[in-house]
Amino acid sequence: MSTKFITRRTTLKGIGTGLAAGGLAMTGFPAIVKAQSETVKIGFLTALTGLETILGETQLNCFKLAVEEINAAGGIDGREVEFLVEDDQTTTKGTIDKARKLAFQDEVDAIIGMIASLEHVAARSVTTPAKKLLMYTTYYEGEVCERYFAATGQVPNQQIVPTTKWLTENVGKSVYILGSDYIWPRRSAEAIKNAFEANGGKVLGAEFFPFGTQDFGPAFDRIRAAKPDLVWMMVAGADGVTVLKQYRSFGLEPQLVGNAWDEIYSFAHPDLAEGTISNQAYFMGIDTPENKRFIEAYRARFGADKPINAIGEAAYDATYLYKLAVEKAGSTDVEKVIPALSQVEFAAPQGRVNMSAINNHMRCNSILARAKADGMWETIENFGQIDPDIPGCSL
Amino acid sequence: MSAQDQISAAARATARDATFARPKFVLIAAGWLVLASLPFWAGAYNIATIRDVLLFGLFALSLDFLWGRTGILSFGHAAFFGLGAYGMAIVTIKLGLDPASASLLGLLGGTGLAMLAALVVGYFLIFSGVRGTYLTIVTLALTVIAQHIAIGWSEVTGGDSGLIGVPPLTFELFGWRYALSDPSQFYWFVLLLASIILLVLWRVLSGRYGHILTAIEDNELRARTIGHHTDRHLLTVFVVSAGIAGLAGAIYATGTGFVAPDMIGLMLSTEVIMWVAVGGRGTLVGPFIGAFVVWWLQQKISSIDTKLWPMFIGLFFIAMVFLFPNGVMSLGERGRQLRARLWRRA
Amino acid sequence: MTTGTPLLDARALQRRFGGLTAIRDVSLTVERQETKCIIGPNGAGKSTFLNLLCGTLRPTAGQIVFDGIDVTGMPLHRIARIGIARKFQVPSVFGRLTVRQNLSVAEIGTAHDGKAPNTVAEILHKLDLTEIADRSAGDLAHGQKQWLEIGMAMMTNPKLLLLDEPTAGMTVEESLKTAELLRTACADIAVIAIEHDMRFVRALDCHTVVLHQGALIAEGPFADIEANPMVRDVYLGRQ
Amino acid sequence: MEQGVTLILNSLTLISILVLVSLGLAIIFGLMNVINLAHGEFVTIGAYTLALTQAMGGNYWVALVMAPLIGAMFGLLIEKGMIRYLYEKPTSIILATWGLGMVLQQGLQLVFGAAPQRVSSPISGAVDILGASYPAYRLMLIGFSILIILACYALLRFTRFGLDIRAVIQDRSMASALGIDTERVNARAFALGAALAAIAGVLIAPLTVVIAQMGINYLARSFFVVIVGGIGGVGGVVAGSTLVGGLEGFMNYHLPVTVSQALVLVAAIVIVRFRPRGLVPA
Repeated sequence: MSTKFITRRTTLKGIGTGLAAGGLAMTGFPAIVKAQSETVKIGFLTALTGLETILGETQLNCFKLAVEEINAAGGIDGREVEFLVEDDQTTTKGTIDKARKLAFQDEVDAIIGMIASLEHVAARSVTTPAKKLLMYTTYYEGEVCERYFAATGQVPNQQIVPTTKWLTENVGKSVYILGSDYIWPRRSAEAIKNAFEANGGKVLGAEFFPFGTQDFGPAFDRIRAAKPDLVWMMVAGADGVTVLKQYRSFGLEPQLVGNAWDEIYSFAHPDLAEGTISNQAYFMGIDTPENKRFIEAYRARFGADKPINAIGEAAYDATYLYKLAVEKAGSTDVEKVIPALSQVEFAAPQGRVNMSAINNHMRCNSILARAKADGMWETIENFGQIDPDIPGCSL
Repeated sequence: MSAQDQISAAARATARDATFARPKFVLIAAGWLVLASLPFWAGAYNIATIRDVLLFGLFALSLDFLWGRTGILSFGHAAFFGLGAYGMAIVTIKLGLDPASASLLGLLGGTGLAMLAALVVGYFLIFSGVRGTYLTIVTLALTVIAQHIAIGWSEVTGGDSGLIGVPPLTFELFGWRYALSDPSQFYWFVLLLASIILLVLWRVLSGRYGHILTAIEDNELRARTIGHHTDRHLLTVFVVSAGIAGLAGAIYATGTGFVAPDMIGLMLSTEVIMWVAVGGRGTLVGPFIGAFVVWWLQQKISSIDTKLWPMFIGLFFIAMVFLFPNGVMSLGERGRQLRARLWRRA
Repeated sequence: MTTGTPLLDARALQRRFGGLTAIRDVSLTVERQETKCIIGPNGAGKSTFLNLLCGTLRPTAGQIVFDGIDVTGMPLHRIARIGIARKFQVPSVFGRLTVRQNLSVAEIGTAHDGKAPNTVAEILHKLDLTEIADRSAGDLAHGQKQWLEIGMAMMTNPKLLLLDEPTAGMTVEESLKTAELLRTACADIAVIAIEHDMRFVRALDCHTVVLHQGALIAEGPFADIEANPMVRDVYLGRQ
Repeated sequence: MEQGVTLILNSLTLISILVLVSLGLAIIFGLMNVINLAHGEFVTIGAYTLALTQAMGGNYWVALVMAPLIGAMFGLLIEKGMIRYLYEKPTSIILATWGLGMVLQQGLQLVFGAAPQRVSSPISGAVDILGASYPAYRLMLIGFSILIILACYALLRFTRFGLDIRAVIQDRSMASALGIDTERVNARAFALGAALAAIAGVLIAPLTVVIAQMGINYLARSFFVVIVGGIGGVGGVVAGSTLVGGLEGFMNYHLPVTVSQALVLVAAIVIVRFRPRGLVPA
C-alpha cells in the first residue's frame, strides 16, 4: 500500500520537474492526466544496490525520464503511466522474488530493465510462464528466443561483427581476449573469433577471470609474449576498472577494444579510458536533435555531470516502444502488444529503432567510437541500424 | 525398574517443559495452521513466495541442526544447497530421461551429491581432528570452490547464467503419474516435507541423541572418554545436514525451473547464517522464523526504498544482537526478562 | 574370562615431551576389583601417567595390556568401551544437561563379565544424586559435580575406573564422603586414584604407588608407604 | 629469464596484497577469535581515504598517514560501541559485524555515490629489473609490505603492547591473572587491526577499483591466509600469503585462472587437514 503511495507521489513530482524542464515545452500540451480509473502499470526491475548500482541508477533515470515525458504528454492513449521500481540485488533469489511481486502482486503490464544475464534468466523464469512481457535493455550474448521476452540492447552481430571488420581493416589482424569468466564474455569471444577469422585475422589467446580477481599481471606477461595488435577486453563490472588500471600501469602497447565500455566507465576514469575503442548502440556524443534533446532533459532532471550510457538509452527506448505498441494495439493485453511491438518505430537518441518480428530483438544502431580525454566518446564510424540475428529463432 | 524410571523421568521432563513451552507450542501450532490454509486465501504471489521461504527455512534448519547442536559453524552451507539444486538440474536437463524418473532421480542425485561431498570433506577433516574456526573457514573454501566450478564449467553447469528448464517435480507410482505443477499442491508438498523433517529432527534431538550432541559440543574430549565415537557422530550430523540442505536446493530448483551460480555461493552461505542467528541458534523452529523475518523485512523495506534498504537490514541485524541476542525465538523469554527488570525498577 | 592375569598390565611406560621425560619406565599391574592409589609430589607425572592409561596421551615407549587386549594407542572411545573409565581432575560434566541427562549420555550399554548394566536410577541412588537429578549440571556445587562425574564414569560399566584427584577442592567432609561413595559404589570394579589428600588415601586404605620425577619409587600398603622414610623425604616430608 | 623475473615479481605482488589485507585480520581473528565480517570494510575505508584526500587536493603520502589513523578510530569506535559486549557470543559477533558491513557499504555509497572513486598512484612508469620491465608502483607495494611486516613483527616482539597481545593470545585468563588489562589490549588490538587494513586499502587502491563493495573481495581470502598460515602471528600471515599467492601466481602460468584459484583452495583444505594449526602455529 505504502509502496503505491510513494511511487505515485514520485511520479507526480516527476511530472512537475518534467514540465519545468524547458526541453519538454515542445510537447505543447499542459500535462493534464485525465482522472482515469485505469493506469498503465510498468514494473522496473534492476540492480540498485551492490556492484552494479551505478549502471542500475543510470538505467532507472532514463526509464523515469521516459515515463515522465510520456505522462507529461498525456500518457499512453490518455492513460497515466504508473511505475514501480524494484531492486533485484543482482541475485537469483532477489530477482525471482521481485519479478514475482511485480507480476503477481502489483500485476504490472510489463517489466523493463535488468543488467546481468542471470537477472534476465531469473526474471524470465517468472514472467514467461506467467505470460508477462519482459523487456531487457542490456547488450548481451543474444540467445533468447521467447514470445514474452523482448530485448533493446545489442546482440553480437550488431556489435562484434561490424567492429571486427573495421578493426581488421584499420588497426590490425591479431587479437588477444581478456574477459570475466561467465557466459557473456565466453560467447562473445566465440563470436569475436569467428568474425576475426572471417576477415583473415586471428585470435592469439583468450583468458577468463573469476569475479574479484585482484592481479592480472600474469595475463599481461602472456600478452607481451604474444604481441597482438589488439587487446579485446570483456572484464565486466568493477573488475573492468581493476584490469584497466593494471594494464595501464604495465604500459602495454596494443590498442584496447571492448564492447562493454561506455560513459559510465569513461566518466569515472577518463585517464584510463582515453584512446580505447568501443562499440555501443548509443554514445552521448551522437550529433542528432533527438539526442541533444534527450541529454538536455536528462541533465535538467538528474544533474549536469551525470553520464548516460547505452544500457540507459535502451531502457528509454524500451519504454517508448512499449508506449507506441500499446497505442498501436489499443490495449495493454500482452497478446496484442507483442505483435504490435514490431509494427512501431521510434526516433530514439541513437537513431531510428524498431523491433524485429521474428525474434523480438531491436534493430539497434552500431556505433564505433574512441574515448576522449574528457570521458566523451567520439564516433569513428556509425554502421547504422542492423538487423538482430538470433540463430534459429523464428517467432 | 530402569524402563519405569526412564518413563517417569521423561514424564517429569515433559511436564516441566510443557509449563514453559505451552504458549510457544500453541503459537507454533497456530502458525502452522495459518500456513496450511494459505492457498485458500492468499494470492499466487504469496503462495509461491512463502513456498520458497519455507524451502530456505528448511535450508536454514539444516544449518541449525549442525551449528546449533554441535557448535560447528559451516560458512559454506550454500555449497550443499547448490549441489542439490545443480544435481537436480543436471539430471533432469542434461541426461534426457523420462520426466517422471528424471524428477525422482534428480531429487536423489541432488541430495546424494550434497551428502557425498559432505562425506568426503567431512571424513577427510573431522576424522583428523579439524574443529572450530578451522572447519568453518574450510567450509568457506568449499563454497567458493563450488561457485568457481559452477561458473567455470559451463558445458555442464551452464556457467554464469545457469541451467534453464528444470521440470516440476513429477512422481510415478505403478503407472500413475503425478506432476506437482499446481502451485497450491506444490506448496502443500513443501510445507508437509518441511514439517516432517522438522518434527523428526525435533524428536530425535530432544531425546538422548540430542543430549549426546550437546555433550560433544560442551566437551568433546569428555564425550570421547565416556565411549562416544565423536568423530562419527559429528560426521553423521554433517552429512545429514548437507543432505537436508541438498534436498531443499533440489526442490527449490524445481520450483524456479532453473539453477544459477549464486545458489551455491558465498552470499547465500552468509545469508543462511543470518537466518539462523536471527531466528535463534539451536531452536529448530527458529530458522524458519528467521528466514521469514529477514525475507519479509528485506522485501518490504526494499520496495519502500530501493536504495537505502541494505542499511536498514544491517541496522536490524545489529539491533537484533543487542535486543534479542538469542534470536526471535527467545522473544517471549526476553520479554519476561525486560518486564521483570522494569518492574523491579518501578 | 582371563583369570590369573592382571586386569591391567602397564609395561615399562615412557612418555617424553620434547626433551623432558615425564614418565620413565613405569610398570604397574592392577587386579580385578583392586583399588590402587598413586601419590607423589606436584610434577611427579601422576596425571600424565593416568592420561597414558586412558588413551588421552600415547606412550613414547611401553605397552598397556587391559584384560588381555593391547590397548596402546587405541582411540579414546574404544578404550572407554572395553571398560576403562576416567574422571578428570577439573570436574568435567556437561553443564547444559541435567544430572540425569549427563548420566544417560554416559550410558553406552556395554556390560562386562555377564553383569547387568548400570542404570541411571541405580547410579543416582548409589551416588546420592537422586534429589538433584533434574538440576542442570552446570549449577551444581563443586562436590556434587565430582560425584556426578564419578557416576558418569560408572555408567560406562567400567572394569577399571581412573580417578584424577577426586577430592581436589573438597571440604574434609566431602572428601570422606567421596571415599565412602567409592567403597560402596565401586566395590566390584578396579580403581586407580591419584591423590594429594592423605586423609582420603588413608580412608581408602589401599595399595599405594609413589611416583617421583616420573619414576616409580615405592609401592605397598598405605601403612608401609607412610612409614617409608624415602617416601617421607620426597613427598610426605614436604607436606 | 625475463619471464622468470616477472613471474616472481607478479607472485610477490599478489603475496604482498594478501599479506597487507590479512595482517589486520590475523590480529583481530587470531587474538580475539572474532570472526569480523566487516574487516573488508576497513580496507575500503583506507581506499576511500585516499580518494577523498586526492579529491581535496592532498597527495598520496598524506593519505598514507591519515588512513591508519582513520582506520584505528573506526576500529576503536566499533570495538567500544559493539564488539566489546559480544566477546562471549560468537554468533552475535557474526550477525552484528555482517550488519555493520552492510551499513558501512551503503553509507559510503550514499555519501560518495555509486561510481568508482578516482585515485592516482604517486609514482608511475616502469623500472627495468634484470631485463624485465616492471611497473614501479608494484615494486613500491612490495617494498612497503615488507616494511609493514617488519614493523608488525617488531611491534609484537619488542614492545610492551606486543608482549601483552601475545600473552592474551596464549592464554586469556592467565594473562588477566598476571595483571594485563585484557579489555584495553582488546580495544587496542582491534584498532591496530583496523589501522593495518586501512593502510592496505591505500596501498592497493591504485591497483584496483575503488567502490564501496571492494572489501568483500578480500574477506574470504584473508581468512584462508590466516587459517593456512597459522593463527596469531606475523609469521603465519607471511607463510599463508606466500603459499596461497605463490601457488596461485605459479599456477596462473599453466592453468586457467578459475582452475588455479580453485586448486589453491583445495590445497588450503589439504594443508589444514595435515597441519591443523597452520603452517606456522603460534
